[in-house]
Amino acid sequence: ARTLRESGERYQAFVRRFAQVQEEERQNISAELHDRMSSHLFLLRRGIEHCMDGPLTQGQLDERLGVLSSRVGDCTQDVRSIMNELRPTVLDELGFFEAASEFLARHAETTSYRLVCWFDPALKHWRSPNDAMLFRLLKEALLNVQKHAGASNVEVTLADGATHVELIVADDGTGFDPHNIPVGHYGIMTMRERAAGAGGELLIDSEPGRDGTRIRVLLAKASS
Amino acid sequence: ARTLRESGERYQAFVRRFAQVQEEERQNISAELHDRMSSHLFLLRRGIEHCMDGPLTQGQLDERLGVLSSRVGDCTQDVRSIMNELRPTVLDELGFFEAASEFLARHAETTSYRLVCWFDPALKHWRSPNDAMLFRLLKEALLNVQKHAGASNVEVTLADGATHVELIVADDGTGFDPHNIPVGHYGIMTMRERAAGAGGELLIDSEPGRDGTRIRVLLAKASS
Amino acid sequence: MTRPIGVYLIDDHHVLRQAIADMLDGQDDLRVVGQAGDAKSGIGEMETLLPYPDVVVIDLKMPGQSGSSAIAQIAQSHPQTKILVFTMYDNPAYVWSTMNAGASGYLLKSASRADLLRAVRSVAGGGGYLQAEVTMPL
Ligand SMILES: Nc1ncnc2c1ncn2[C@@H]1O[C@H](COP(=O)(O)OP(=O)(O)OP(=O)(O)O)[C@@H](O)[C@H]1O
Ligand SMILES: Nc1ncnc2c1ncn2[C@@H]1O[C@H](COP(=O)(O)OP(=O)(O)OP(=O)(O)O)[C@@H](O)[C@H]1O
Ligand SMILES: [K+]
Ligand SMILES: [Mg+2]
Ligand SMILES: [Mg+2]
Ligand SMILES: [Mg+2]
Repeated sequence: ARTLRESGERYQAFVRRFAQVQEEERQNISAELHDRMSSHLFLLRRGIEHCMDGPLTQGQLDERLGVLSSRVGDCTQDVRSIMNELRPTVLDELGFFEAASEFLARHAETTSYRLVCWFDPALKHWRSPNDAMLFRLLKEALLNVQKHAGASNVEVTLADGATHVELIVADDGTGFDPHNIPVGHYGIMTMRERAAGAGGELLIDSEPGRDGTRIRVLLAKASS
Repeated sequence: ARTLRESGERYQAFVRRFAQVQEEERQNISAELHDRMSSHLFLLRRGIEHCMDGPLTQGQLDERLGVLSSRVGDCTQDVRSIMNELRPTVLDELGFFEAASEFLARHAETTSYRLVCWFDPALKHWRSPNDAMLFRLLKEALLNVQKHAGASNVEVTLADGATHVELIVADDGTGFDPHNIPVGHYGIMTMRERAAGAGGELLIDSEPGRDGTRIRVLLAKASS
Repeated sequence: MTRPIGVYLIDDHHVLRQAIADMLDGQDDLRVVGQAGDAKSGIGEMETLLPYPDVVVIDLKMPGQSGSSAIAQIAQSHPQTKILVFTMYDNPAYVWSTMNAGASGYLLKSASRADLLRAVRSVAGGGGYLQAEVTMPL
């Protein structure tokens, strides 16, 4: 059993880690913005100056303006993808089903493992106040797979029960002992608390060296 | 004394609140990006097309290119200001003293209270690994003043001691009981933990209905 | 000459809206009959217009009522009117949901002027409009 003192320390450690994670996230977003946007904007500026380097023939001018125009297009693409990374608006407007489908389709193109998804079509129009929570759990579960599992196959399932919805992320990687997570690791703990905060539950089936890991999130359909 | 159970609940509440704050922050940044950039990018594209609406005299062309160029400038400004919100670059480059001075100068223009700052010039070149922490504490303290104090005068001081640096945010507002903060309020608690995490300390002088509030952060000069 | 196509603009960004208005008004066959910065006041003002606009160009992300719900509302009460979505978002899910709600065209804000004019004319003539960039990833 945990002593009050241990519990207090665990709490403090989390608060500190929270501040750190938040700071890192801000730094990352800022760096991302900088890396992608600064160069676009700089090159746009240069491109405009290039058009001022007259006198140019109409052909030359049109060519340079064409380059400028396609750079604006690239820039727009990048703004879009940064917005999407931050918070898919689809999530707010159309819910978890659509946002997750779209995310997974894109995600599948960049992973080393084979990704199979099965979302029960009956849930296409299911909306819940916990859409965002579920989406973050999905992303965190997949991040863990990428970081730790060394998996070849991953299956993501959204199943429709009578009263509950179940999201499952299953991999065929190394597995681990969910009852023995070393201190200083907060991903799973946060997932568990988030699920609980939404009146749901996080369940983990995994053993070290066995057949992979299954992360399951159970959430009441008409949830609070 | 706090029971283990209470402590556990306090902890859970924090984790949940953390998730919520993080989500809101992401949503805000994404919305900010959308609102500022979508119109810039559209108008840039329009501006380029306007230059293609030839044949133009050199004078006409130069004028249109000039408009385009100043739009790229506005766009760059906006990206910068979003990055700055996220993570003041001055903070990384020049440290707390400069970043805070700059922030306070801007802040003073928008507040209902009179803001006076006194930063010991001896600290101008003081750099610490906790610059970012200190900056966040300052912002949170001022946010609390704005939200709760109803103050007419606020003083921000950065004082140089032999071994410690002291940041003070003092207001002449309503005051409050720092030993009796209702549950569900995390600002001061987070400030306290952040300061402690950096090996420093947060001290609060305040009483309800008396002469305002002084928030002090003590930080070792050569801190870890 | 036939009556020009009446276009109504709904977008929360004033400068951008004005730029679109100027662009469309410069065309002989198009006329901007009004504009609004949010869906609710746009829908309200359009009800006072005679004739009702032929084409509504509408943004998705605006304060207050979302573009998608406005589309459904306009499409239901004025099935003759064509709706063209004009947005920053290229998510395929938006394309399908807005088309389902009753939009006839979907255009990105990175589109060229030629694309915008083509899209307005196409939906006004009873056709659809989908940009090549907006494609399903699946
Ligand atoms: N899908 C998985 N396959 C194998 N091991 C896993 C998997 N998910 C988690 N683990 C193990 O459980 C540990 C705890 O995971 P958790 O997400 O809590 O922390 P973390 O990923 O190490 O760090 P962070 O706090 O950044 O999330 C991991 O360090 C890893 O050893
Ligand atoms: N400068 C101040 N003047 C008067 N009251 C204050 C001041 N700072 C804090 N308080 C009081 O202390 C309480 C706790 O502040 P704290 O920052 O922890 O939470 P909060 O600002 O209410 O919410 P949040 O969790 O978003 O910060 C406030 O609700 C307010 O009553
Ligand atoms: K006209
Ligand atoms: Mg993790
Ligand atoms: Mg506060
Ligand atoms: Mg908008």
